[in-house]
Amino acid sequence: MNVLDLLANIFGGLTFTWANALMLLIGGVLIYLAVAKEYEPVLLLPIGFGCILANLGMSAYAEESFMRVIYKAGIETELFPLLIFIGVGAMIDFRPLLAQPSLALLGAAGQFGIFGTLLLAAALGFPLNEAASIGVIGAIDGPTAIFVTTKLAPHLLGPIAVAAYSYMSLIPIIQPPIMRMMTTRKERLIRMAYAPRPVSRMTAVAFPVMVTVAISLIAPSAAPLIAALMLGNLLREAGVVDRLSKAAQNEIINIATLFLGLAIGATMTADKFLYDPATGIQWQTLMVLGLGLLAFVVDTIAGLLFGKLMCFVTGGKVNPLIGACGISAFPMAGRLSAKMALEEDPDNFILMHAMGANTAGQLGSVIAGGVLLAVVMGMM
Amino acid sequence: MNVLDLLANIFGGLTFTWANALMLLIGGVLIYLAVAKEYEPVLLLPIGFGCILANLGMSAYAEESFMRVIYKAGIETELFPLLIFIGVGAMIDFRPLLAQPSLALLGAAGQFGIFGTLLLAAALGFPLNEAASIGVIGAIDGPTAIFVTTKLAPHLLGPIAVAAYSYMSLIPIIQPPIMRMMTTRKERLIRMAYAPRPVSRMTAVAFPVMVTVAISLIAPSAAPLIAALMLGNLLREAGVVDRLSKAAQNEIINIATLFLGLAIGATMTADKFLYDPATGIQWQTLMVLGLGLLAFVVDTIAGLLFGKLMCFVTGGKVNPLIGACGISAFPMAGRLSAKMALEEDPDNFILMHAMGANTAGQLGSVIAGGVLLAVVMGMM
Amino acid sequence: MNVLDLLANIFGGLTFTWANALMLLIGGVLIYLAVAKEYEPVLLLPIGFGCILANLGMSAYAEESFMRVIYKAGIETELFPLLIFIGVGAMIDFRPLLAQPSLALLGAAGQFGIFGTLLLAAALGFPLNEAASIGVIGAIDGPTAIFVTTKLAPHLLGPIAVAAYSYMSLIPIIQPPIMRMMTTRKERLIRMAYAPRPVSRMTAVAFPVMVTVAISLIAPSAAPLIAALMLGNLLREAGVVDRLSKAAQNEIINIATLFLGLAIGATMTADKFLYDPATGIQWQTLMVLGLGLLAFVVDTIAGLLFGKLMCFVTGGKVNPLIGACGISAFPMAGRLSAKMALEEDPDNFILMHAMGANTAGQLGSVIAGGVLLAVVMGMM
Amino acid sequence: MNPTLVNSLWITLLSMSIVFAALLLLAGLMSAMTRVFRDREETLATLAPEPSPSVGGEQNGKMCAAAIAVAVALAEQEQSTAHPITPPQPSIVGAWQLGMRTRQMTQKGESSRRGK
Amino acid sequence: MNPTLVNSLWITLLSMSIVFAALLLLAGLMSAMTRVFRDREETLATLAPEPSPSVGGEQNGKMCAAAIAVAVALAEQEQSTAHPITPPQPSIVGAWQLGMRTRQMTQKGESSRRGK
Amino acid sequence: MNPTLVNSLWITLLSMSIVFAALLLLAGLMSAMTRVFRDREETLATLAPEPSPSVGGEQNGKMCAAAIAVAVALAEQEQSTAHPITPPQPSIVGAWQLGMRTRQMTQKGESSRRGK
Ligand code: NA
Ligand code: NA
Ligand code: NA
Repeated sequence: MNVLDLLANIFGGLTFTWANALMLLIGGVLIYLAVAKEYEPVLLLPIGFGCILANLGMSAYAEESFMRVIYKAGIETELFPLLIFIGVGAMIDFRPLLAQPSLALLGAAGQFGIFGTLLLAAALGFPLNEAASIGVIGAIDGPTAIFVTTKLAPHLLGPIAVAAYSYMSLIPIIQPPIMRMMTTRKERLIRMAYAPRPVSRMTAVAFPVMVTVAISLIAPSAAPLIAALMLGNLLREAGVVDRLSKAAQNEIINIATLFLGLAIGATMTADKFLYDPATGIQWQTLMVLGLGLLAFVVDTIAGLLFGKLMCFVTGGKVNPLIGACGISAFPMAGRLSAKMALEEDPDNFILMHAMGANTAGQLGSVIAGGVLLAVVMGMM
Repeated sequence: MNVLDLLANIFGGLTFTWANALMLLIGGVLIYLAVAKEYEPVLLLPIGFGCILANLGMSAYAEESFMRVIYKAGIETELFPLLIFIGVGAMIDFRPLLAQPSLALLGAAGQFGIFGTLLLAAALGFPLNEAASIGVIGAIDGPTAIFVTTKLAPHLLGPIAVAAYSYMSLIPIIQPPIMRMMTTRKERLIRMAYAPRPVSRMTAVAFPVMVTVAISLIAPSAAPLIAALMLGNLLREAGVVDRLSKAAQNEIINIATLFLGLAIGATMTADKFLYDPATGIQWQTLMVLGLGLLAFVVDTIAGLLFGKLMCFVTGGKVNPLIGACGISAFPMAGRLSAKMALEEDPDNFILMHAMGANTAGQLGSVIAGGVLLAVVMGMM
Repeated sequence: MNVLDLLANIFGGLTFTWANALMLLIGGVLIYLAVAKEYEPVLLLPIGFGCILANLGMSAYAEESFMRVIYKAGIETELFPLLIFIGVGAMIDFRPLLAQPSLALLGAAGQFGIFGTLLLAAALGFPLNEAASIGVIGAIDGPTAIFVTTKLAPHLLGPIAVAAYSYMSLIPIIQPPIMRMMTTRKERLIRMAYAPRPVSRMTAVAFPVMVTVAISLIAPSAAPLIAALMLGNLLREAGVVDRLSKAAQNEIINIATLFLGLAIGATMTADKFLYDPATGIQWQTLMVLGLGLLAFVVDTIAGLLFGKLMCFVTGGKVNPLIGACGISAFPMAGRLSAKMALEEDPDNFILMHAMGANTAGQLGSVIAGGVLLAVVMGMM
Repeated sequence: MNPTLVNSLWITLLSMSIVFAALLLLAGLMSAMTRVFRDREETLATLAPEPSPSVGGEQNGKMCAAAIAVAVALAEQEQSTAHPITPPQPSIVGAWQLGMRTRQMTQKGESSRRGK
Repeated sequence: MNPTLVNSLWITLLSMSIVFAALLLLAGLMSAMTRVFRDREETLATLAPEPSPSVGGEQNGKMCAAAIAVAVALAEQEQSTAHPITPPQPSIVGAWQLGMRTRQMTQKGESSRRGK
Repeated sequence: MNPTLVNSLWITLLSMSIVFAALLLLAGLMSAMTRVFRDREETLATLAPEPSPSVGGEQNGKMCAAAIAVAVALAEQEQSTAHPITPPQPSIVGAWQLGMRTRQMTQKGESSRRGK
């Protein structure tokens, strides 16, 4: 054993290329966006840090890497997105939707972006599993996108999660111009009658159970996602299991979020994200990011068009702005629509309607993601 | 690929029979009992929801089901009941027992129900492993029943857990009539001298360690359960590891309870619980539920009889009511006995004695469960 | 099946020797030190209890033992020490070091004890992997010692962890006499100018990222440890992910600490720690404990000598006492040095300098541990 | 036209139909549920006092409406956001089985006693 | 009689004997422990002032006893239930190693200083 | 001399060199970082008022210095220990996406509105 051998032992393991260096920079940018711009920091910060680790020899693909342990435990088993959904479900109040069931249709219209993007990606030559994973960015719901991508195209997890979460943060920048362009001032001034049916506690408790059963029968592939979301909501509405509801909203979701972010970041190795020595530059990453942005725009447009349709059908009783909340992105999209209406007329309160459409969008996103997953899995 | 194939992909996976539909109803009833009647809601609500999932294609036996991941991680490894016991141990105060060691015997008498039920089940034709699992409902202690059943007859986990927890909630309804029937008013009026020995902090700290050692040597099969319970109690009494004690009483027990309940519910598929196309209706489920109720009754009677014996032996210094607390069901049984005494005579305070007998019952249940497990495992 | 068979089933499993009995006593002593003397109770108490379990048939090596499940999940994967480091990182403030970068050198000098002990252990005939594991006690940092030992000599986990944590508790007893012996009163009276550079939030956020990258490139084997520590620190300094930072400092570290301690204790079977029927008494245990103590002393002496060197080089501007904080043992060593200076002169405040050197020692410990691990792994 | 694109078109058509169908079904379910459970609780509701009719002219009414809307919006915000503003009270339950069982016992003990 | 039933009878006999034996042993252990540790602490106890003897007639004494019993019962209830009523103070320790070590250092530093 | 010992000597030499090199590098990095980021923030700093110069004689100055040192030490202690003394406020955030997103929306909505 001589000194050179010793040195080789110490420094031997790591290969570090210019592409890895660039990835470190990308990880740094994600952390910067999280810290300085507060773009979904609870996810982008761990993703950014995981990206840095991935390019320093601790990727999700490296043998003996602790990130691999976490990846296998939480991503391959799909547990992390489901645990996050239990927590999200425990934070959602479906009463505004229960009080105005007709708003549910807006949650369907907000999913056109998924399929518009799928079609475009397919036209651009992506294979079906990748095209579907890219399309599901249009669900505008992080856990759904991650759940579907893990099963269809796990090598794209990094760019898809980054797109889903960073664009979600940009909702207040992406949506308003589209909303102003697509609606007339007169439409934005429409006031909506607020005469909701009373929602009893029994309804609120029965709702998550009913939805779980109905959706699991209609779209079995969406069942785990819907079940997790509705379990959380049941814990919330039951009122007798505060301990569990709080655990879901705190311990469970915090720990799952931290490690989900890290593990997804840990898939962002240079060769998957930037440059593969075998096949050259990974242009697909840029295309995923571009198509993802498009998905957000198509979703918003489709939602607004459907809002205008509902306005027309009801003889002007529906403010088309609430069509933009059908995209999911709960609860940002709902708040934003209500805000736009208030800007036009400080007396126009449509928050309850917007939140109803927004929660419907959450349901619609999960269903659309599940149906897409089922079809594509069957065709692979 | 034609439209029919697509449809098959979407709807193909799930088989849903009338038995599954009935199971959904049963899951709904469990949730109703949890929410409206507050029968052990932290367990019955997750069990009920898990039962619904099990019959919508997400059972603990389904490949690729996330419930299977949870089942394998926490039930097959026996971790969940042990984690719950760490938390329970951190909530129990053994001082009333330490101050009156002779009450320990009551904790032994309260276990006759286990064996009475075992005998009856054996007479009814159940094989030994099933009979023992049914008997252990008479431990009247959820984690013990689940721990033993997982090793002896995992296919009965569902009905046994449901019986254990739902009857435990019925203690205030099941026990009082038996107590009134089995004891005379004169006996119920007996006052017990309260002159406990002082319990030093050192004793309280040494106790869990001593019990772990003693029971592990006497009944090695009960060792994991006793060790977990006593670890929690040690964290509590040590006084210097508040962080760990609080983690045991909150994060650890909450998360373990939620997923234990779900995973147990996820074993309640229609063919195991209700109707197996191969063998017909699963009458055993009803028999488990019936025998479980009996176990509660036998436990109570045996405890009261032993209480009367102690009363006779001590020349009337022991109120037989505290015999009914030896069954475990901590701390409900203890409170109930004290309450019965107060109802007869508002000046008769036997709470300290009742709690001592009740914690002894907790120990006795674990020991009895462990011994039973060891014997039956050896004979299988 | 006769009665003897039944009895064999109940009592058959456990073999219990005098050596096991002695180990129970040792476990009891650890618990006593934790409870009565408060020697790192959050770790020594679980280790002591785990040691008791290990000698009652529930060791980390026993098939079907729940301690084995925990050992495999958290120690073999190295997850527990890393999770603890995430929490520790979220509790450390590196600002005092950032404001006075030159103090970093003291964090290097405090690692001589690792290698002095390694040399001595090698001279005493220990094979290299064991010698290195013993040396790493001199890192005076629990998770680092456990991380390295798990990879190099897992059979020594018990004595090494016990040494690391119990001596760490003795810092206020071990260090002061050495400090008084090695420094003159005049040196201890030296005041240090406090004119730190201002540390912006940007610096505090960039620091953990920079350190992760730099150390992972210089010493790849230290990468997981540094990455975990710096991840925690990033969560803390980011300021936008309070939820995650709190989860790291509470749920994650508490649960990991409890089970780390238990699992390490569960490796302390009599044959590994005390007496192996095949090879006789395990003298190595005593030697580990002795050499570990020595490591603490050598660390302190080397640190003080380097402090005196810095004092000489700067022309008397550095108080040599802060050399003793370079050993890690954060934050006890830092506080202790500042206290010693205050005892000599109630107006002499060197706490900021001491904490800077102390955090540098934390970094130095991890780096030294990682480098050692890499070399020895390569030579095995 | 590449076959993936053709497939994607079919998928789009089918999936969006299912999504709309599913949400229509949910809308129906919700309608039914609120109606069924409301009917059950109506007996209770009829006993409650009528809300006092809004008094005042047009201007007044408008202000009233705005005030109500603000209140509703604020209430809704607090409800639907799992209370990001008010700090949730520190986890009240120190005891798991204990708390729940105690409550049950008290309630049931009481009622069985009253039932005598 | 079916063989399972015979086995079960034997199991019952054996198991209940072991359960009683185990709890008898525990009772003995507890008795011994409380006695041993109390003896150790007796030196301290003798220094403490005697509890004031209860003053008053029979009736008074009875009320006294009841009051004490109530107090004891209440105290016990609070103790033995891991405090379901009083909210546990929000986890005080923000720092793990930190808190413990600091306390130790202070205490030990103090005592070693005093020891000089 | 046994070969393990020889190896250990080489390991010691090499490892300690690397440890020193690594910490030197970190020291350089820290120096650079504080300088770079400070320069960026200097524009802001120059606007801040100068600290008032310490007034008084030698004795007074000494007391002042001590007072400042105590204050700094206390402040540092609180900072660097993750607050073992003050109870951390009960986890404020009840909502995960909610809280963060709401804050972002408010801020960004505000600024985009102002930007008009
Ligand atoms: Na969507
Ligand atoms: Na029992
Ligand atoms: Na060190």
